[in-house]
Amino acid sequence: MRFRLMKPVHLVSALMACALLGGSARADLPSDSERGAQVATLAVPASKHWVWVNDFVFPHMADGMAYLIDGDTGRYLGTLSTGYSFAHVLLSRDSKLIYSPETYFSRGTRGTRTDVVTLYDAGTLKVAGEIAIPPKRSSNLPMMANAVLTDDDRFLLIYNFNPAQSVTVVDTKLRKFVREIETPGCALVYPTGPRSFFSVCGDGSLSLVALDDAGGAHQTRTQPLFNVAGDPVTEKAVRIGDIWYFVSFAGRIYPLEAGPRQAAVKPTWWLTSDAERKAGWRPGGIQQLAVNSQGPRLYAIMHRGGVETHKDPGKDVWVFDLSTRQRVQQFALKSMATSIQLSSDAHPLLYSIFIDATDLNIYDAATGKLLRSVEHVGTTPTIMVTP
Amino acid sequence: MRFRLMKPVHLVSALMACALLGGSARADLPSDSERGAQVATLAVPASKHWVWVNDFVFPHMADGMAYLIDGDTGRYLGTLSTGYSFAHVLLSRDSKLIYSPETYFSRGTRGTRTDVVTLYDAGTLKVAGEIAIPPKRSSNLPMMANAVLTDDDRFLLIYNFNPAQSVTVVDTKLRKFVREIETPGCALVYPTGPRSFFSVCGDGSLSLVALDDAGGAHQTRTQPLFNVAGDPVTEKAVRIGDIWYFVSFAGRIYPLEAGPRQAAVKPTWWLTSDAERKAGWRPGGIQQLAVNSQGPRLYAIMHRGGVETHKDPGKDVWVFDLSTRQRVQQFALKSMATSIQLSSDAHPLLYSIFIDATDLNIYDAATGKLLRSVEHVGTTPTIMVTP
Amino acid sequence: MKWLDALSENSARALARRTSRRSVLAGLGTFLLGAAAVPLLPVARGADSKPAGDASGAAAAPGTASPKADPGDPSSCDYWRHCAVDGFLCGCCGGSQSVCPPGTDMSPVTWIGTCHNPSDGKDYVISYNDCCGKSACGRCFCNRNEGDTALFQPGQSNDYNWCSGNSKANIPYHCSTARIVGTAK
Amino acid sequence: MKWLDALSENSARALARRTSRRSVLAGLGTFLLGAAAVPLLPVARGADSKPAGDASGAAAAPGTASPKADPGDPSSCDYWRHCAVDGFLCGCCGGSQSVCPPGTDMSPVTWIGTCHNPSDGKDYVISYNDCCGKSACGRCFCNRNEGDTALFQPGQSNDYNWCSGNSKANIPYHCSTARIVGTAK
Repeated sequence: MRFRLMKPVHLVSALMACALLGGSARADLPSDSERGAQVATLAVPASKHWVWVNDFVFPHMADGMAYLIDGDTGRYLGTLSTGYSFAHVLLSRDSKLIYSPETYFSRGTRGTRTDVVTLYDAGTLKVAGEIAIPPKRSSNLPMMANAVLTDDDRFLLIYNFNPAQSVTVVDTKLRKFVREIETPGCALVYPTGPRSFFSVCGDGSLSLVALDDAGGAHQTRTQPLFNVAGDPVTEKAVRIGDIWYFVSFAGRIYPLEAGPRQAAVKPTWWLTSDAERKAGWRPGGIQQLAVNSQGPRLYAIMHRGGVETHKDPGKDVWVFDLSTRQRVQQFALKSMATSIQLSSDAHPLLYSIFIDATDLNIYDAATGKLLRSVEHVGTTPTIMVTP
Repeated sequence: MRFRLMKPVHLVSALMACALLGGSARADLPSDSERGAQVATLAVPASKHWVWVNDFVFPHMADGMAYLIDGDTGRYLGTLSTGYSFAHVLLSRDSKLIYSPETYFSRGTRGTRTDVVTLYDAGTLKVAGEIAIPPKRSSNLPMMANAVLTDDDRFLLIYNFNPAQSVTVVDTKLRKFVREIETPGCALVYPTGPRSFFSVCGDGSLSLVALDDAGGAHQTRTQPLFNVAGDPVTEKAVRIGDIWYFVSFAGRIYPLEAGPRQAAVKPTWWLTSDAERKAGWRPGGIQQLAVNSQGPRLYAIMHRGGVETHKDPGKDVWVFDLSTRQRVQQFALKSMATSIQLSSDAHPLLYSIFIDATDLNIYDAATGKLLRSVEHVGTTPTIMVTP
Repeated sequence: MKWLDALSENSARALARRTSRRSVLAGLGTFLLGAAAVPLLPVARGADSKPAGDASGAAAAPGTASPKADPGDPSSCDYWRHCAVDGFLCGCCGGSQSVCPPGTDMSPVTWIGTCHNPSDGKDYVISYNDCCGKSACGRCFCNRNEGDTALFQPGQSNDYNWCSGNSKANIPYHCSTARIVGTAK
Repeated sequence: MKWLDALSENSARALARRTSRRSVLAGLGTFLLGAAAVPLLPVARGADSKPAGDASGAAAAPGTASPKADPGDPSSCDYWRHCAVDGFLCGCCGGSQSVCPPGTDMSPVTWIGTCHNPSDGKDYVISYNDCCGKSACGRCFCNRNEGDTALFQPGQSNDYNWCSGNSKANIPYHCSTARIVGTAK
């Protein structure tokens, strides 16, 4: 349907067309350019059925990205460019801001390293602010526990590894770096309340940290609560209320009830029966568990394989009722997945993605029915974040 | 062949092993760590059979790269990380340095733009220096004429487009930016001698520039030498001595004899016969021509298609004797190619690569026989540079 | 480049094209350049961009005109306005055929084509303003090299990245729009 | 991620593994960490790196010992020293199993495995020093998750990028070596 190119001689007519625009356009389609440049904006608050797909772009880690998709329509809504060794974005509870811990080098992959928390306006996806932080944020296979907000959104906590271990505390109200909390031997960050979190230590104990208004920290070290030999737990815990659900490589659930100053493991249970374990069924993937407080339900990516496959993708999802600890549903995904996530509403969507395939699949979480697939979402999508 | 992991208890024995290393190692394989860290270096001057494959990494342009391959062995020798919208490296005639015009942003894909020429030591591939230049270098599908060295290597010339057109002049001896030469309406840079170059203007004329020791410029504008309507010439010219061989979209060769102050087109000739043109044969690709002064020979990537396919890849290579203008050879490549390059020695290798496949294929240029393929060279390889 | 695979209509042939940047700018574009890149036409309005906040959320929805008057799928390479486009279609990237995706800036420098609207039978002047400031969108690549020529004629070469030359729309190219300037009489 | 495709031995299963960073560090590694990342062992020599210029060009050639004493292809994932490696093999990137590619810096922090040399029947302590400072090499990815555990135990998790914690070997990870420390008696 392409017309011949305008030759220079056509310039005149173009100029005329433009000059006469007001008049000549009456019966025509309206001019876009008359309205000047336009840039789309997003509804605030975001729909509960929107999902952020985070991408650490493994072959070109300097160019991390995040993509926003509408689960109800499959529409691609927007992009963030998020720098080197990107983990994931964090969404403020008031829906107005997106926090993104980012790392940059003055010469792309060399030179001076600068770590920042970039604040993006949730409605415009423009940079709304930038907070300088110590250039220490951990570079690892992305985990939700790389960075978290306290339950009151006052503090942003970022796990550091250089390889000394610590936690960077950012005051989101003052928009400034507050302090660094040394957590020798303990990794990652899991919030436990308005002003508290814990890290998990190498011996299976927890470092419980309570923060005051100034970001001051009171640290408590628990007894070992997790088995580190034998069948250790993964970092890929999910949370409902006061309970963090950790899962072991073999598929044993450790419900951890944790607060500012104490923590205890509730009775454990298995995702699998003895027979299923014998048959090699175990959870796997990068974001292998997802929860929704309705029910409440826990979803797990399952596959068959040895202990060395504990991070491998799976094609099956098993669904558990957390109140009865019973499996209530099983279904096969459209394709292999390394990550799943649920929307947080009463009629949740389930999202699945595979790090080496870039189609986002969207399911009715209640039935496992595939609703739609969104093609070409990124390069190496890792973990997903929902409002 | 994997042994069990060392458990903490093994730490002791490991320490012992290390302590006893001198003694215990006598009959054993030598310790690498005893020698401390080691980093490979490259022979200087480089072999004439080495080739630099430049990659602008289209899906993640902030992470441009260049790869050095040994054509005789297929061995991958080294990597450069070269920033946003990378075009290509330039090799100094004394074989000691590699020049790389690079662009960086303070925040990866946003923030303050910084353009530099990075100097890499040819033996260590370490940064040997950096020269700040105006943040204007053109971002376009990479061309050899994006940046060139004058024949005496004294000045590095870089084409700017923002979208005003100019040429940045860098003094390689003083390692500093000297000046910017305005070239309104004229694009790219083609050296014509120790201290001169030309740009090609939109009307088919040339802007001839002669430089003095201080980088001062004397500009001469020629009459239109090239046909801009009808069958225009591409930017993908190749050079032997004083002659630049330009090729038109349809495959007509325009031998341009150019010096500091004058230029003339020698009698033109065709890569194709009337019958072949009627059959749709034409050159195509990103780096569609290659020359070797022995013979002298010109190689062209050929395919069949309409004028709109003038940048499409091809699977056939046609070889011409530049002294007789006769085609002396034809052969099929192992696979589709967007770029070819020749080594500069008397027994040249021919390299071919395709922007959407990352295997570098290496042929005996005299026979067209495939010698070897090197897998997984980059993401979107564009143009190749040989010593 | 996974996204390339699915974009290919006739694979190999299409590949070189896919690597091209920027589509054909008519003589008008040359004029813009001649004028030291100070755009003088409605397309120049890209320059005095309102703050992104001003753009309504609805702007993200394709086509404001009725589907009947503005037929076709703006996220398809076949959409009538795309007759001279070269790049990722903003309609697949969070924008639309006339609006940039959230958080990007519209380049004030643009190239222009003349496209035929099959529904009203009129020819329209279309400006293909780039949206800039984020890494490549990577979706819905659309390109044709008809009429494309060498970098010597920037106004008619699709190998340039037009996200250049102003502080807001810096070099990182994200996607391309296809905005109606007016009818071409 | 083209390079992934060819690296796949059992495709899907292998894929998650390919995304892992860093292989198993023995208790020794934990010790290094405990010591505030001041390496105390021969592997620490990575810290006092000679200027790259000192390394002989020959260093780029695989294996200095006779092929008989040090059997196998250093650019193969099956090579005996790679029993605990996780990353791009430097032998495919311009270095070797014991030498970093030109222009990179060897990370002084490292993880260690014990590998069995089939030719002399001895077990060797192998340190998998990373080479850092350029974008990923992207060739000859080799990884096993046997013995891998969570990030809670850095010394035994292969999901960390170990190109960290010193000014020379900054975070950009390029490839991994497999260097002999000595025999494990």
